[in-house]
Amino acid sequence: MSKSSSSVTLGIIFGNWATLVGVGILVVFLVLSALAAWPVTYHLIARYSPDALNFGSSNAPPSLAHLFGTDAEGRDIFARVIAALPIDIVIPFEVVGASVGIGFLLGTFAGYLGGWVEELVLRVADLFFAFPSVVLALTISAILGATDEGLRVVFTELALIVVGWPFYTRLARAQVISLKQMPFVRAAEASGLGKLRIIRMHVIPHLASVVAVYATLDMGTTLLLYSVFAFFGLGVAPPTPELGRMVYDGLTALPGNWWWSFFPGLILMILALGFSLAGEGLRDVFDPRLRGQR
Amino acid sequence: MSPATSTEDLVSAEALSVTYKVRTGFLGSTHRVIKPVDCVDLSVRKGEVMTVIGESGSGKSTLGFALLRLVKPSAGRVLFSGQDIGKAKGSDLRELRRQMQIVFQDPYSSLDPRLHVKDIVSEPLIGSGMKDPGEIDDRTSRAMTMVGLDPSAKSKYVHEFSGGQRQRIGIARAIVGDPQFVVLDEPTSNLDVSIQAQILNLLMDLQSKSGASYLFISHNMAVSQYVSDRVAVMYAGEVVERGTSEEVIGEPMHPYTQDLLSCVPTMDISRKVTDVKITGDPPSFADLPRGCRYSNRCKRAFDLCKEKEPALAAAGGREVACFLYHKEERAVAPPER
Amino acid sequence: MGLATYVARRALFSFFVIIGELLIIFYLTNIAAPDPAVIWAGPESTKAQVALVAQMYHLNSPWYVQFYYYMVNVFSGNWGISPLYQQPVISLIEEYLPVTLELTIIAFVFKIGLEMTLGVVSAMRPNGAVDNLIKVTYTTVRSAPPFLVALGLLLLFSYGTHTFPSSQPIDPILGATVPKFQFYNPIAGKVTGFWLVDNMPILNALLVGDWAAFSSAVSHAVLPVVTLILFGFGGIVRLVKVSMLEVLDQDYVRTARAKGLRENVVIFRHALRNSLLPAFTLIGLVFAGLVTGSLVVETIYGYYGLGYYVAESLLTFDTPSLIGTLILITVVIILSNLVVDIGYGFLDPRTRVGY
Amino acid sequence: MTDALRVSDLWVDYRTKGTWASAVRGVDLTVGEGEVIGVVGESGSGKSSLSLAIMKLLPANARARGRVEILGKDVVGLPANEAHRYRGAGMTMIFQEPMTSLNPVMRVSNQLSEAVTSRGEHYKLGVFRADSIAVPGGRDPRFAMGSERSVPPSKEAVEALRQVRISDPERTASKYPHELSGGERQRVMIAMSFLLRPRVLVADEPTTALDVTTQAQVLSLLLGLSREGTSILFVSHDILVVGQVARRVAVMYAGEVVELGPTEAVLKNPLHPYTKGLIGSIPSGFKGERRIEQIPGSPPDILRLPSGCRFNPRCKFAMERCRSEETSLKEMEKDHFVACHLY
Repeated sequence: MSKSSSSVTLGIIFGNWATLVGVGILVVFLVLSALAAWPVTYHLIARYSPDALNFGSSNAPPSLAHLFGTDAEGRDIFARVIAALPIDIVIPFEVVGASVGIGFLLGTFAGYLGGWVEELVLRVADLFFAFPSVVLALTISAILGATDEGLRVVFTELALIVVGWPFYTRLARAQVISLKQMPFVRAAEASGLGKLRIIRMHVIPHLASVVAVYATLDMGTTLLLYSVFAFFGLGVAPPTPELGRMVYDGLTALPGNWWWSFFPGLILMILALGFSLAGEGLRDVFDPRLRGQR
Repeated sequence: MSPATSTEDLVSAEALSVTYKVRTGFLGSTHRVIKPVDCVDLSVRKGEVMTVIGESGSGKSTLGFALLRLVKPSAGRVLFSGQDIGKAKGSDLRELRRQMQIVFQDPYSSLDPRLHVKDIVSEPLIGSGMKDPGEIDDRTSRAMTMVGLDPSAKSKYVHEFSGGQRQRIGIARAIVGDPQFVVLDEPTSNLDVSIQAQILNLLMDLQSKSGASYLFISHNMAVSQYVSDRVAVMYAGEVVERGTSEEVIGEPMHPYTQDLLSCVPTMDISRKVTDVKITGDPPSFADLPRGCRYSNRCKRAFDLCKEKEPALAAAGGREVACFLYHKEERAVAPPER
Repeated sequence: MGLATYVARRALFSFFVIIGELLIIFYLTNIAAPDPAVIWAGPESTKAQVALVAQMYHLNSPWYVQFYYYMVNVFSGNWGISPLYQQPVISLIEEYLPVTLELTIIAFVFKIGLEMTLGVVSAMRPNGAVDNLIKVTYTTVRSAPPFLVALGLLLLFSYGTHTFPSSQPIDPILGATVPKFQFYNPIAGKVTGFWLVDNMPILNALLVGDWAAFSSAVSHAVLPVVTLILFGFGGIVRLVKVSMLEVLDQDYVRTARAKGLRENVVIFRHALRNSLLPAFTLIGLVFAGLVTGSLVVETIYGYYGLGYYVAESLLTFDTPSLIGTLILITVVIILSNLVVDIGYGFLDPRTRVGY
Repeated sequence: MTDALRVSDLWVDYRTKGTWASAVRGVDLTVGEGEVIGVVGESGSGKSSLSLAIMKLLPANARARGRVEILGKDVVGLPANEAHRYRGAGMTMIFQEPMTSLNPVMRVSNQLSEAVTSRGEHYKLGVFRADSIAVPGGRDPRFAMGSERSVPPSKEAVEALRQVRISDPERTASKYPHELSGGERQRVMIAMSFLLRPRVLVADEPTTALDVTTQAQVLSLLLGLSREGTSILFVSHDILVVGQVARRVAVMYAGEVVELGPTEAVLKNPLHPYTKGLIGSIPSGFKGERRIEQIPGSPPDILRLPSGCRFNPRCKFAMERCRSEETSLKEMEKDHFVACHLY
């Protein structure tokens, strides 16, 4: 095998290490966001409180004292990034969790029961698929959020779920349809097992692994998508810090104080990368068709 | 041949039809209905092995599925010991399911890769409502022993077994509940010849010991001849000839059966199948010829064959659907296709 | 026959999609909202403005009367007045749509071409150095939020090296002097312009032959286009690579080799088309993604197109503009999906005729 | 009779789990001009690897060692980018699955015309002159990407379809493969061989996926091809099918040829216990007349081959010597070879 050593190294790193890195990133960020509830965290890690105004050191570029620099009010951006983590991490879990829940349930039953139930669910899902989902969600969120700033983030999540569930419905249904044709499911039917039992014993275990892969990958996408919502002011209400909004607010300071926007964006990227690498790793485990040839 | 057979029907299909919708047109924009099983009458007697012989697309597997209520017939009904299986519900249906089992062709896709062998084999027991774990375990072990598997392997996963052993697992699942009727859907066609021999011998032993009725679905003449008491030959969704194995395979009457048999290579290599002049391919359900469905390939077809469809009727000790043996009056009503 | 049936069914379905969307929006704006008039007038409006708006949209009438006027207005092209711009939404769309259409189509063409090429290149030597490099690149890039890529490019090439300008579709001084493209229209029987074309900065400059304006428009478009290409980058690369590897393993590729065809003939005539086919199913999604991406990209680069307009409307809760652009984008995406599906039907004979 | 194909000491190894495992172990085989030779074996016997190695179509994780000569030229040592000169008019192949062996997005006529073009190029080159480098760049507008236009099928293509007894060959030529039945597709593959007029045809289970009535037609077409001078290596798991077409039969087990001889001799008087078992396993007679023999156990995994004779764990005649000492082919009767310690 005449492969150059560097490419083999890259291959190895990307084979197993990628998954490890992804999971590592997620663990670090989850721990950080869990710790963000206590003020002591900021003193230990960032050495500043996210809300402490310090006009003496405003607009400071990144340095050892302020890793990510400071904003116009002299607030430490690193501390504010940590403070923004909990909300940015929890939202993908909530949105994807709800979408998966709805989609899994509807898709499984639609696929297994067939008939008019399937027809109805499919038509509705198709309808949602034909919408430009992100623009629709942005519009819904903006219309609902126009009146109540405090509820904006809830509306945004709802909007993301509204456009998120049809994918899982179709995924689950397609999987169930192909499983239904599998002789082992036929055999279970011939054995007199009830529909619910067949779904539980034969369908859900197969489905769960596939859905897990897509859900993990989707979390990264949802994180990025939510950051776009936040970017347009449709996230949590200020003064709670929020990565996407921090990027937007920083745009006014370009090109001088580039670090206002840059670091929150970078952190979002690393987090999304974590979800993506972990998802790819899962895919390798569960999807033999793609195994080893990413 | 086999003395254990009686003349009493265990399972019978009466005017059974199955239809499917298939998508056609640009990106599947329209539907078309095909009928892989078209008004078939068939009965399996107590304690016999009945074989349905047919080439791909003859509807033989669909027929087997319909007999077990795994696909819904569009017309006709299936009786099991006189009971209409389409009407059974609740505990009646569970009891029926226990009595009727199936072995599939593909020993890979027919066993759930995520389950232990014992969970696969015991499925029909659980399906029939058995609750006692001790009894389930006992009967699972017994079924595994009967098919030649070591019961100590019951906590393994199926991927640890070879193709032949997997097929034994599939057979163990089918016989674990002592069914009276088993459908075997080409159980050896994915296996090597030496493994096929093992499985055929096993099946024949199990059948003679249990006295159950088997419906064997096959495209292989030698295998069919070897296992069956009676044979039904299917062509394009219809039974064209039916009788004892000696009659139908020994002295075929329907031109299709004759042609089919003449194409089978045997140990006698001086008899060349390459000399057989058969034209055309098996028909597709979407495009059936008028009249007798074999008329477009039949060397002996005459005018009537291309106009009317012959009905299955007694001739030469068996039943044949061919105008060579009975004339016009035996034609079925003009097909509504 | 097959194609006509198919298009008719799709048209009917598309109609339901739009009705469904209108219902959702109507419910949100006129029924669920605590104060519909404020929604339509914008949160910054005065009491008098709100009252005027309530009268204009019949908001004091029963819901079915509101619904009647809402539907009539939508289908007669009366899409309301933007509280932010104080102009009819439809005329704003007329102004902004061509700019974005041009930008996204350019990005789309380059993106599809680039991703497909990289996918094929990756498949030639799976797990080789090039493949791994491509893999690392797209995994990283697609994890970047679109504004980060835009920001990075802006800092590097605009503020850093001053290679490309940082805002607007064209240098405003040049932009004011470029004539609009006109041609003899045989239907109207006179020389006219064509709104879609003469509002596209690059195409218009090209057609009227103004090279200064053309090069200015092109250099203004470079960074937005690159950002759009990198937005969600890699999906097609991966799909093409996987399907290429699968196709190369197929019997018909072996048949082609067994025929004695040279390797490049085998790849380009037999393997390529089949392995690009699955990617076509993603093309509609890619286009929809670019439209979304244009919101962020145009905001950051100050590229005054539809995306910029939508972003402004989002930030100021300009409801009539949002609804108008949503309907428009829905129509554009439905049409593009239809084109993609019909195209796919022609590329893959297996989907064409049923037997 | 000169040898069209000569395989000598051919090994095929696959890279699995970091080691090389051999699927074909030192096979020697010759096929005379216009001769049909059958290779019989069960799954895992190495018969498919043998055919792919002859065609130089092994997958990327496999390698071949030894010699495969087509009319005296070795192809095993050939660089990959020169192999195409030996395929086509030199040697070609038919696969088991007719459903997947034709390109789904190309019309049948164009796939057939390619064979004509390929043959033309080979003839221009002088087929086995590896020194002629210049390959004419025949650019045929029919094959440009995306322009799968319905050009009238070439006369030669239509003629070939008629030769393989396809009814209405003009219409069939302008169809796409998915519009044909399995039997029709396999006949198109054979029509392709008629157009290429190859010296050697490797047919890997060409009738396994077909119905018996179609199988009979395909077998007779293959015999027709051999009468025109093509040597055929007919690979199958079914010794009875092989018996219909082959003059000689090679029986493979665990990557080795264990018996080789004239078809009639091997069928009527099998020598190797494996061949005997294989023939005994074939069901015959009516129910209850006779019980078929069965070979116990299953074929070995190439990663864990038994020592000595590879068949010894399943053989009822196995002796001490069989477990330790490997076997080699011995000529027992004229042209009838067997690799067994019993003889």
